[in-house]
Amino acid sequence: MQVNETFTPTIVAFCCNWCSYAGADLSGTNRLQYPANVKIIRIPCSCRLNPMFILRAFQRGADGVILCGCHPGDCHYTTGNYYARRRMTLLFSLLDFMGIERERTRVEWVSAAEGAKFAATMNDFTQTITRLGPNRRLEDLRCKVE
Amino acid sequence: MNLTRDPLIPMVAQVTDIRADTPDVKTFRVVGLDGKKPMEHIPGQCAMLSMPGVGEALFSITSSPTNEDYLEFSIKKCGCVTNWLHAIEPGQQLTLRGPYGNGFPVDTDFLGKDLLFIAGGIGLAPLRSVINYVRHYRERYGSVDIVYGARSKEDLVDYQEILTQWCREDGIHVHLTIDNPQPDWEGHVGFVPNYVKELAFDTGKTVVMCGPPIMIKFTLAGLEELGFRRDQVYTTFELKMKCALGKCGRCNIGDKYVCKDGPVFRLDQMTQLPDEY
Amino acid sequence: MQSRVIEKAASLLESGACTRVLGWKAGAFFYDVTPAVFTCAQEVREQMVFNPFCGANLSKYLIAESRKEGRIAVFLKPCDTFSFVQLQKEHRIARDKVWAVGVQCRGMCDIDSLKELGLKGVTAVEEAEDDLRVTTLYQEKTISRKEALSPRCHTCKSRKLLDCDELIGDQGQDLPSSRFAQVEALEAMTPEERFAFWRGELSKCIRCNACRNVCPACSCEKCVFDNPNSGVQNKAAASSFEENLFHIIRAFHVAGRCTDCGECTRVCPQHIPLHLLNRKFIKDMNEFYGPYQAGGDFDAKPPMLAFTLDDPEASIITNGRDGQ
Amino acid sequence: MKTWKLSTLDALFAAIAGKQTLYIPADVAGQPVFARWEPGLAMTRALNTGRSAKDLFFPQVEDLARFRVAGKTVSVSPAQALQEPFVIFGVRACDCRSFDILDSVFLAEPADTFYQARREQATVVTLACSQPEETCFCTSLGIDPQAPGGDVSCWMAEDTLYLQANTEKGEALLASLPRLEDGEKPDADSSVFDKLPLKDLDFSAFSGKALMDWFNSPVWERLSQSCLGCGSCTFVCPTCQCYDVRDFDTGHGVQRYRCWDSCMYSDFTMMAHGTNRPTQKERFRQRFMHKLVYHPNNHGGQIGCVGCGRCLQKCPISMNIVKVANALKEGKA
Repeated sequence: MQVNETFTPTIVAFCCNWCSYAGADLSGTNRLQYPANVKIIRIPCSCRLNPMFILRAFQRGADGVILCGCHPGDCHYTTGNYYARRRMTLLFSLLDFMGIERERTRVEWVSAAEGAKFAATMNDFTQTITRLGPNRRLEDLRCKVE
Repeated sequence: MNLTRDPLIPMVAQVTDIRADTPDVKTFRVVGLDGKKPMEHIPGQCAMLSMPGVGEALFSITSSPTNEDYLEFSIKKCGCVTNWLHAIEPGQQLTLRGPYGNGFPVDTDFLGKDLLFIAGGIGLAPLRSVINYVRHYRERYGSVDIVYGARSKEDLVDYQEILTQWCREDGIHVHLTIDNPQPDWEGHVGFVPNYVKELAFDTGKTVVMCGPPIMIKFTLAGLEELGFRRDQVYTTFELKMKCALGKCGRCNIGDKYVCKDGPVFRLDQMTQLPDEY
Repeated sequence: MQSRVIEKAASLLESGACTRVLGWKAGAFFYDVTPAVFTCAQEVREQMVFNPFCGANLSKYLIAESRKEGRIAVFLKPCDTFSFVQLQKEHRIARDKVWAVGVQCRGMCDIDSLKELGLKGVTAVEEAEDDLRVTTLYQEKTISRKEALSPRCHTCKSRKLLDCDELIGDQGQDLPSSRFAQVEALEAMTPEERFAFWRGELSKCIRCNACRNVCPACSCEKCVFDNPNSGVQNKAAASSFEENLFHIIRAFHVAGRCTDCGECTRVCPQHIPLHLLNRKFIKDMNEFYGPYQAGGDFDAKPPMLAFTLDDPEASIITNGRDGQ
Repeated sequence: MKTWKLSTLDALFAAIAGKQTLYIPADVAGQPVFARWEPGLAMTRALNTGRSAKDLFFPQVEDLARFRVAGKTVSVSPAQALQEPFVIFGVRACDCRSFDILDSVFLAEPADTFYQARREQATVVTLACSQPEETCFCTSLGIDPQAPGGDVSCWMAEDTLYLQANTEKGEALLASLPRLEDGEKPDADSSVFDKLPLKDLDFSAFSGKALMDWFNSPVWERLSQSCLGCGSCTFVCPTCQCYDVRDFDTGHGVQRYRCWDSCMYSDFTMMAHGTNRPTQKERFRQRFMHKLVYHPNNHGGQIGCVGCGRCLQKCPISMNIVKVANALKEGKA
């Protein structure tokens, strides 16, 4: 596997409005460090995440995509994250089946109180993606800046 | 080897003025980047306007070729590109290519004829080019009648120009109508096809018609009732186009391409073509 | 079988039990049969066929046909009946407007299988018990029916005829099937090999949309890929990404609803094994959430419309690799 | 006429590819397709490619221009037309005829410069057929599969490849190749072509009758009823030339490209107010009317079909131009 010292990955984090988005805020107010190249997109619930969003993120230059939602049982809308869990499990399995690195996608449950977990998750995910190198298998060459 | 610019590649042009004609029609004044009129055209011809990333669409050139300074396009807000156009401000650049199509036979068949223009709603846009051309070369043509209808007084495109110029000229008879009565409207109320029948025009006139397909169908029936022949009636069509060069293959009515063989057709040509428009 | 199907069709029309019959119409060759609606018995007797090449799944036509006046009779093979049930579960077919005649099946043949055998210029095929007598421009040859089967029929999951109003042949039963073998073989590869495999296959795609349009599960009135406002409307496979996107989303949108009828692969003009994507979803759902057969019955809840509190997390995905 | 040993066909390809890009029909991922020749790539055993040879002149996707939009300003940079010469080997007579049909559309004023550049850069080497498929009916469109045309015609017989230059471009290609020997090809056996089941199709009727009679034929309803509305027939067809022009926002500019489009698609003629071909019947009719009536009307009677048989092989529901033409002539489906 190619290890590139100068490679800074672009990470897209889809965060549920009711938990991990607030968790990201909390990690900020607590001055916890997480990489600046994590781009957070707020969604109303983890089950709002259309699989197309994930693929589009890769197309537009993401090297890793992570979904953060409420812990099972804690969904603001009662059951949204249970559906999201099934969908993402299947989607990620298919991506893996098509040879797209399994580690490039991740689901993590982060509550509004878990600022530290949010920062740690992002640090860890960024490290993983840095190790993996740039996204080549789901890129769109047209979107590369020449 | 041929290295000329492909006809699909547009030039950049600039919108210098935007006039709100009706609640959903604006007229855009377009010049080239050099500030001059970007192309010469025949009344009835069209051009492709586009905003990269939004889309490209075909519009009638509304201004008369006798206008030497700019092109004008009267555009109704109804789809992707037109929504974008209605949101822009003067100074905006866009792309332009053309002119396309055959145009009206203003320098051949129309010469010396009494002309009857019939328009509905935004259908006035392509006719305005002809009307102003005819007004400019007034001596070349006979009498001019204009029947123009819209849903309401506010929907009459170019209402000011009609009132202040067209209505005041000798030999031009303007007949306006709106669909429903309105407190500040003293003119005729009713649909265009019926109004045309009421006016009982002399059957020697050459008819130039544009409007929604349903208006064209009923007006044509009315004209035939009055004794007009189909070969006296000209109209202009518009269908979905991508190339405007007769190659992308979608704007055909039977074996005729609207972009290349049209958009102006004499209605007797249409009797041998399918009703797919 | 053919004579029984034709007689049934003709008698349904003659008795007035149905106003139309959905079946197959003969073409220039034995194998080029077209799905067609017949309205009179004479037409049925003259033009209708039912032969081993009538592979097309007719269920999807019922969405439109069952909305019309009068009742339509339809001939369904076992795997077609799964789609028939699934579409009813999705409230896409008006059941009372349909008279379903189940036709038992021994597996359907495919002209491409004949070509695989090296038979060129096939002009006629004659069915004789378990053999096919094939006449080509160059030779005459007898092959076994099994050799001519469509690849999907080699791994048939079930010969059960579901929800039919009457049967031609027996009811049939589920079969032991090795249909996941190919998926497992791919899972056993390295990610690099899998990527190379799919890139090779999907790069052949010409975005003709045949896989989508034939799919009984793809029954949206307007597909997301046809929506100019979706941002993904792409008529051509403009980049490798677009190819991947289309096929991932196509398979994902039918996950839990795909009955594994295999039409997508049958119709692909580029011979891309598209069913493997759908089948991977089926296999995963079976493993993660318990066995489920789309269209297998009217009661079971589709896995993508359900959940349990202790569903596995995405970390369950191993695809053949031992505990990552 | 020149000859080359078939056992060393690879060396012929290498000699051509040494000077310019060479495309041959080869199996790629199990599908016969015109592929760029590289050492080791062998010709397919299939009679014809799944996708037609039009790909090389009118590719499925092609960039037209790039735009930059900044504030209220727009700038355009047109894409470059192809400037490298190339050779396409192994084109069958049907596909070779399809170039004439495409020419009549793309080279008509104003010419499509992207297409024109490719046509000018290409040397077409055709290959005569000896073993047709049952779906072949080029002979009923006046094409001789054993005299395929192009810049160079080739025949394979026994262990020898015979080459005959037909144009200056063809002469130049042959002159650039080493070790070509002189020879005369033996007379080919054409008896198999007489056995073709579709050889007697007659397309002459379509130019003899008024357009509206065909258009209003009662058969369209029935023929189109099982059409899935996919684009297989149009995309594998060597003469289908409809295209769409679309913009793709790359995030750092806008790429305008053209791609194949299909008249079978519901959005082909969709405008803001709706479409003038609302059901599959109208779209289906448009495709076949175009091939059989509109195109011949506009291009001196030239039928828009070359009898390659691809739509017969690829249509998911086996509806094709042969069935349509027969049904139209009989007046019943």
